[in-house]
Amino acid sequence: MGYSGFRVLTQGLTGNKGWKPAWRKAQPKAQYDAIIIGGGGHGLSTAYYLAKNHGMTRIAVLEKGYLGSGNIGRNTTIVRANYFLPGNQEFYSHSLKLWEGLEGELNYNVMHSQRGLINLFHSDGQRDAFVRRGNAMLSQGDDAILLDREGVRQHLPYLDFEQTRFPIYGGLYHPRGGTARHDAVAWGYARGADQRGVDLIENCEVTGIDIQNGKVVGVQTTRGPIRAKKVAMVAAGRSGQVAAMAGMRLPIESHILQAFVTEGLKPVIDHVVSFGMGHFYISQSDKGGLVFGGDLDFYASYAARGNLPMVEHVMEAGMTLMPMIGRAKVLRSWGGIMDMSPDGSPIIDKTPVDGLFVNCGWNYGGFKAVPASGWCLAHLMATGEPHAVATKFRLDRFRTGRGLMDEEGTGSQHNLH
Amino acid sequence: MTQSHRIPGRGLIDRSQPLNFTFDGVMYQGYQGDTLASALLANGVRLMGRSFKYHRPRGVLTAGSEEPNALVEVFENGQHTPNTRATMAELYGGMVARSQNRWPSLGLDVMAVNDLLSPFFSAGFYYKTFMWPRAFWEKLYEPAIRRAAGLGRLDRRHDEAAYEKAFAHCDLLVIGAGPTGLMAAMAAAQAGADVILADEGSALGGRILADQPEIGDMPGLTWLETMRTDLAAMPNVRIMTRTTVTGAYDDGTFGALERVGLHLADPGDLPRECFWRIHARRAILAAGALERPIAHRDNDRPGVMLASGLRAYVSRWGVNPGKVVLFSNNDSGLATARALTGMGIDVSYVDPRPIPVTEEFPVYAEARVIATQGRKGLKSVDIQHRGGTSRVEARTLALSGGWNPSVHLACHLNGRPQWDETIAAFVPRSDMVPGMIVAGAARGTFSTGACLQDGLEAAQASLTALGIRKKPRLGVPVAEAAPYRIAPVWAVEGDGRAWLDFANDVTVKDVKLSAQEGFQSVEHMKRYTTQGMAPDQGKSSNVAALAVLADATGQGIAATGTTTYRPPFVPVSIAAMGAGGRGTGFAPQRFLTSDAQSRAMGAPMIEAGLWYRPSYFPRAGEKDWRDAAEREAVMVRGAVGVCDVSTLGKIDVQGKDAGRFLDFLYTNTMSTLPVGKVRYGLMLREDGFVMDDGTCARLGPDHFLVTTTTAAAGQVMRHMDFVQQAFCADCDVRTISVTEGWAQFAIAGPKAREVLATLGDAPDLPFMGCAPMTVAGIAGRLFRISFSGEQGYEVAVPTRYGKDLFARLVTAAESLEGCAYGMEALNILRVEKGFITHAEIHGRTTADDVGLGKMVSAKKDCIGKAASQRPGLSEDRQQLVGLMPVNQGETLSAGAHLYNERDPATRVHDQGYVTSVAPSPTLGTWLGLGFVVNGRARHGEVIRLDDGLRKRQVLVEIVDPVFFDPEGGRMRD
Amino acid sequence: MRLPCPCCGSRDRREFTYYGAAEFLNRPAPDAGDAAWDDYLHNRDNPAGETRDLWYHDPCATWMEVTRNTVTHEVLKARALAGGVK
Amino acid sequence: MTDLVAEHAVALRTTDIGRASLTAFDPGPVFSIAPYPGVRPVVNAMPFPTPGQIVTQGAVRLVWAGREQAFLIGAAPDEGLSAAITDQSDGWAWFRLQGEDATAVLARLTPLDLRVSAFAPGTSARAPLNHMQAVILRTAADAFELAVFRSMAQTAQHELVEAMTRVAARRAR
Ligand SMILES: Cc1cc2nc3c(=O)[nH]c(=O)nc-3n(C[C@H](O)[C@H](O)[C@H](O)COP(=O)(O)OP(=O)(O)OC[C@H]3O[C@@H](n4cnc5c(N)ncnc54)[C@H](O)[C@@H]3O)c2cc1C
Ligand SMILES: NC(=O)c1ccc[n+]([C@@H]2O[C@H](COP(=O)([O-])OP(=O)(O)OC[C@H]3O[C@@H](n4cnc5c(N)ncnc54)[C@H](O)[C@@H]3O)[C@@H](O)[C@H]2O)c1
Ligand SMILES: Cc1cc2nc3c(=O)[nH]c(=O)nc-3n(C[C@H](O)[C@H](O)[C@H](O)COP(=O)(O)O)c2cc1C
Ligand SMILES: [Zn+2]
Repeated sequence: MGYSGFRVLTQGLTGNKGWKPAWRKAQPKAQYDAIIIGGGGHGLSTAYYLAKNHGMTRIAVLEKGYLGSGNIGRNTTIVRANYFLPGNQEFYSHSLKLWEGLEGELNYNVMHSQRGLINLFHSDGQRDAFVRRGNAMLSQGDDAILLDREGVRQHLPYLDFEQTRFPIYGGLYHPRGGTARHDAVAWGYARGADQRGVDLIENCEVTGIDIQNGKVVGVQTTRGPIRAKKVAMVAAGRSGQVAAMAGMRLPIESHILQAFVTEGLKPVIDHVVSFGMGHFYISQSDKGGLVFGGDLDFYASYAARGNLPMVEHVMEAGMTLMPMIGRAKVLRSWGGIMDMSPDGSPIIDKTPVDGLFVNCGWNYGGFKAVPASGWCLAHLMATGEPHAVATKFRLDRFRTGRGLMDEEGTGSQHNLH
Repeated sequence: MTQSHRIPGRGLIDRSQPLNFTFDGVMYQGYQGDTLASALLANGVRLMGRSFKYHRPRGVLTAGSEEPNALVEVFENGQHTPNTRATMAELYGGMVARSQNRWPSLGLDVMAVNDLLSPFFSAGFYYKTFMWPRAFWEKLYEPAIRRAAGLGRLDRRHDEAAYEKAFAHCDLLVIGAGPTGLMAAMAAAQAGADVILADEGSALGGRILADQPEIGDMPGLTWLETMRTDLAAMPNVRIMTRTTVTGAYDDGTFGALERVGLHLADPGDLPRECFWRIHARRAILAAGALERPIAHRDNDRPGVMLASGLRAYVSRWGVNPGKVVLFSNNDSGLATARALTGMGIDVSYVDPRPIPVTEEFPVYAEARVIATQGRKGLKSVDIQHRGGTSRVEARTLALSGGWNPSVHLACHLNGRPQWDETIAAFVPRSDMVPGMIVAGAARGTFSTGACLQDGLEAAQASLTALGIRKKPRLGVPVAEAAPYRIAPVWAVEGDGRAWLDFANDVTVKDVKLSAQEGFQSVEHMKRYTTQGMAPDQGKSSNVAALAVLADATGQGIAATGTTTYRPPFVPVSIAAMGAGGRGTGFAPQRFLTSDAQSRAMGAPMIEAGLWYRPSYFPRAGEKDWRDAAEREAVMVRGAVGVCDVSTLGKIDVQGKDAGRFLDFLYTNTMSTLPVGKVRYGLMLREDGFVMDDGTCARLGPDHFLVTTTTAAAGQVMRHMDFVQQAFCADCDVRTISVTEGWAQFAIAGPKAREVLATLGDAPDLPFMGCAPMTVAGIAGRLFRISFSGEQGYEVAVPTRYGKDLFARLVTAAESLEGCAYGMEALNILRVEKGFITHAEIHGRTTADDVGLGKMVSAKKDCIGKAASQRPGLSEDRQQLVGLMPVNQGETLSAGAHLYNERDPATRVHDQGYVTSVAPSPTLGTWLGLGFVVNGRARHGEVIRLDDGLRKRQVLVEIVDPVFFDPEGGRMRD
Repeated sequence: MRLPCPCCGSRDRREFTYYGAAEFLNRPAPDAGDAAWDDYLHNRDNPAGETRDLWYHDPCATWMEVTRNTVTHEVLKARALAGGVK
Repeated sequence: MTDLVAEHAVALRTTDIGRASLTAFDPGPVFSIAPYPGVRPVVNAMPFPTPGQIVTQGAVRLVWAGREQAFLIGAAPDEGLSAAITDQSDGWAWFRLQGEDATAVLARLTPLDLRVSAFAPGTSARAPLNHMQAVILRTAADAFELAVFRSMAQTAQHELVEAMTRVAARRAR
């Protein structure tokens, strides 16, 4: 059923009795044309665009928990197109454009809010690196503005400009950057996919991938075997384990990233702010909580929870940068399982197994990628060719060294991106 | 200040210490021992806040940290703290508190229209609307939503207050000091264990303070006092009151928040809060249980509170609640009704169970509360009973829907509690946190007698695990051991809205709608309705909400399960967990021995690798950095300059295998370096990209000294340790950082030797030579190396002499028309020479990219060599070039991209980018370094520098990166 | 989280730097070929369960291989990469 | 030409706050001794220390200071040791922290278990002092010697004084 303000009114007047489930509780069928392993943002958007852009209907998304239980439901929701290396540039630019039409596309308010992102820099060297980035953004047709210290002060008067350990030299302002409501993105795509006939099957863990003569023929699940000639592994932090079912070793190490939210506050932080020296980024959710995070815990883990050293480091970074938040109280912390790749950039590719596709390596940047990732993986699955904005996300780039996209410049150590 | 609702003589408050305070500008009086909540109640104030979404008038629901309603702003020194729980704020004289999330006042809040619009504000409504027109979201809808949402206001000033962090270690951490925790702590302490007993209350005792049961044939308070004094006297016990254990982490690590100065009118130097990191070999969770309300129509009015909270307000704080209706489905509620009656309170008791009506107070059995009246304060309660429906006047409605064990901390390591039908609650399984035993009410043991027993047993088990054989002396005192019976009632059927989650305004209808719309997993329900996501994290609502969900889906409570419990147990201020980070405390500051003099000379200091380095040394008449830096560069090229280079990492490498070891680390060969010589070295990461560069000096046959860049010093040291321990464990080689032990200064320029001569007899070194030197009487080292392209030396002395040496060098240089030079001049000089820094070796460049491909020795293996031979690291690379404006006067800028002259500035046409620029006084033009696709083959080509951010376009010629003295004659002279 | 340094004993995680899987110890021969080097540098078993990985105790400069569980964070054992006098 | 004048990283002063006392001091010569693999040298007639050990001979101490490394404090090492030796006398700033509350003060800054049962008087440890690396010697139950990188001396001093202030404020209650 369509959503609109009018519907909300009429339903409100009739006791909200008429709302229908946002998606069906589908039961697994014996066979599909395509199976997507993983009901996160990328899996759901892939299914959606397979149906919408490529007219496929017999599609299943298999999710081991509840839809959106993975990183899509636990990220700090920053949406931006501020990459500077070819491959990433065109892809995230495309993604941001899809975001800009997403509410209309999905008839779901994902609360995409282009409130502006400011990346702060604290030395001439950092400034030069951000200028390079900003110019790359412009060359891609995206927006970037260089702010000096006073320019930053106009936007963010509450920062500590006097005493902070790493003085603020300026910032790179990306007005179209912002946030979106994480869960709504998952639910919006789920509802859209469901309306186009996709079966969303929850509590269905894939336990094996069936391969015959180098071709994928189906999967084993906790709810029985399911056949399909095309299978995509879209399991984010669990990619390594799923790929192992197909005998593959991926260039992925799974790490924890924690995030934090404070008690609700009246509006106080209007932008997304990112602190270059302290690995700290923050925005305020529409509910009023300050949502923020920092670096990985830095050790391989599937626990989806972290430890105090990084918690404290993040809080200390917040205190040196914007000491006004000192009296905001953290009400919850959590963690997600990050699929860290050796160059910090993703993989959307075929695999050596015919009909088996892989989408992983999103590190901590895959939320903003959700629309384009689904768009491009669907394209690859349907046409056999990489989409024009995702030609560089190759699995073999590490072996060949061609087209590495190491935005951090930290090299092939998974946890440093 | 009447304290109109205080019961004479009752309560653990000190009536000899009256305290004045204000709430919303009105002056009241309370007593030492009060909380803000108890003091307000004692003054007859029930309205303390407004609800989150509907702005419903709300009063206090609980007497603890789980309070969902009574959140206020408290002012200290004019700076306010939002979302302070009135139930936890201990009263002090002069306290200033104010209600929040209302406008213009608590009594009249215009946002309360939301309450009337509630049919349209059902769960998740915002996902379905506000989509059109698109542009209205950021401009109209979102700002409006943001203003309406949120609770308190954050003070926009910096938080300047003091906070603290500390570590503690113990054998046994006991969390909670109720009967269970007290027994456990005493028993373990008697056996000799190091015990920390932490309780978030201001006093030990837990429920004893409110329930005041008999323990060991004496009043519970007397028993408590004995325990307290005995524990306080034991050297192996640390009592931490006002300390909430906020999180359980791996391997016995706990976070805990101590409220240190918050309860004092004048805390002096005390921090507001201290965040503890406690490491405990074992832990006992004796955190008690939290009572839960029952959902029924309008169960959220000021005057509605939990029965346990009411009991505490009456007995601990002497609050007179007026006429009470107590609605309970379990024996503890009934016990509370009896206790209240015993204290002279007028109680009517409502219970859905068919209980006998043989009490001293009116009992409505098989009855339920179905509605309430009184918008800003409860007036009456509608009770449906066997005989029909009665409206009963009441000032307080107490609810007891049963008890939820405080399992939170036990679940922080991903453990899931289990449903226990007999107490209708979730209980922990054992060892959900390795090493932690859950005891007492926290595991569903509800009688005081059983709790005492459980505490002792938990201690005994912990002692065994600790390997402590000594036995505790104490036995279990006798105490009440009544059974606990409950007939679950989660929500009373009926029209209207019945609140589950007070803090986020989630009603029974919302949960049902969630199920109707397919959000049926408990996690989906939570997220769709926001139930349990408020500051109280659903402490009093989660179980009822999932029970309502289980009912709607037919799944049953056990199968529905709980959501995930996560730290912190109570909200913790960012300032406490980030204590020490404020201002410069975020990272250590490193100061050069020349620091004071540089600052005295007016140099602005910039930070690099935690060090502070002088940017330039301004002289009279110089209008900006450029004037100064260019003058300094000119002086270096024309006379002499001195510069503190002590920040470079210095690593001492010794052993007979040192040369071989360095050959493996560096791309080039160091083992062939003669003693007394220095060689430039390049180090790769194992993935084939450049890690760092520096020099390597051979001080003796088995003794090298290598330098690293300032920023990479730590990384290189760790890398060397790895390579040595992982691959060269048997080699005779030892490395140690000597960065801090030497102050080192560059002396550069044609008059460098003259400056050197002022320090004593300098050895006559060839270019790239090194030797010991007595520097003004002190044993030092001399290196003939140059980062400026001039004749250059670096002279090193033990750090303690650095300050004096710098002063002397500056004097000597100045007397020879030279100067001290800073980072800006250093940059000019090195750009003129095409020397690279981390602007060029930024982690994505190969040796060949920066023109040093030949330095990768073909004769030997080294770290990174194999991977550097990947095809992608040599094909079509962007290579280091020099860039010179075609029109001399034009300014270059770093970060600009490069395009062929007629191509648009779009990605597909990108040819490269600029990494470093400098105005060259020597060559009279700006110079740039950058990377261009196949750049080395394109010298002489004109290309466009495009800095769109700065709206700058400059035609530049691609040239060799060495702009000045390409033969290097000046350095060698 | 705590880790047992073979030199210093049990210490808080904040004292350590993590590097990666213990595979980093199995450095291929220089001419082992691109597949071997690719595997060494990039590809990982990345187990959900018991794993071995490399940590550095910054205070004392010991590199060690830790056997631990990536799901529970339980630390099973640790050994110094290099022996010798401690 | 006069000889260069030495200056300490921070003034060699004592600061008393509450029941803790902080003194910046000069320990005299400090040499790092790192024996080559498989060797266990005797240094100035003292056995090479095991982790955490402090070997004392008169005014000279041989202090375990890291993996396969010790600091010889108070004297220069004898010739001919099969070990890598560097002069570390200038690399570190040294503080003595003592008094009834010394342990409480240190517990604000180091994650090290400071209970006497875990860190006995007469032993050494390498551990962080807040964000700095430190060498920590426990000379008595209530006395420590701390060494941090010389360039960080001011930060260390500032943070120790801050911790002393907070601990003293609690005492005052
Ligand atoms: C704390 C945090 C902050 C972040 N911040 C940002 C940010 O600000 N901006 C940004 O762009 N990105 C951010 N990210 C990254 C982003 O969230 C992820 O990159 C992205 O969500 C990953 O893609 P996904 O949504 O498909 O993953 P997920 O939501 O994790 O989806 C993968 C799904 O696969 C399922 N699955 C796994 N194995 C199996 C199996 N065997 N069978 C069936 N199903 C299986 C999982 O249960 C899961 O639901 C952040 C991540 C975290 C954790
Ligand atoms: N009759 C009933 O149905 C019923 C139900 C529940 C409790 N009780 C009574 O309550 C008492 C329970 O004894 P108990 O000792 O198990 O619990 P308790 O409630 O007496 O004490 C628990 C203590 O733990 C503290 N605490 C909770 N979480 C904490 C944290 N994270 N950090 C620090 N402190 C924390 C609380 O402040 C409290 O003081 C008994 O007397 C029992 O009879 C009775
Ligand atoms: C952007 C964002 C905002 C959040 N805001 C809240 C919040 O206000 N209250 C809350 O309890 N949790 C909040 N959470 C955290 C979730 O409750 C939850 O912890 C997270 O989705 C991870 O799921 P898990 O804890 O169930 O594993 C938020 C999460 C995200 C990603
Ligand atoms: Zn160690």
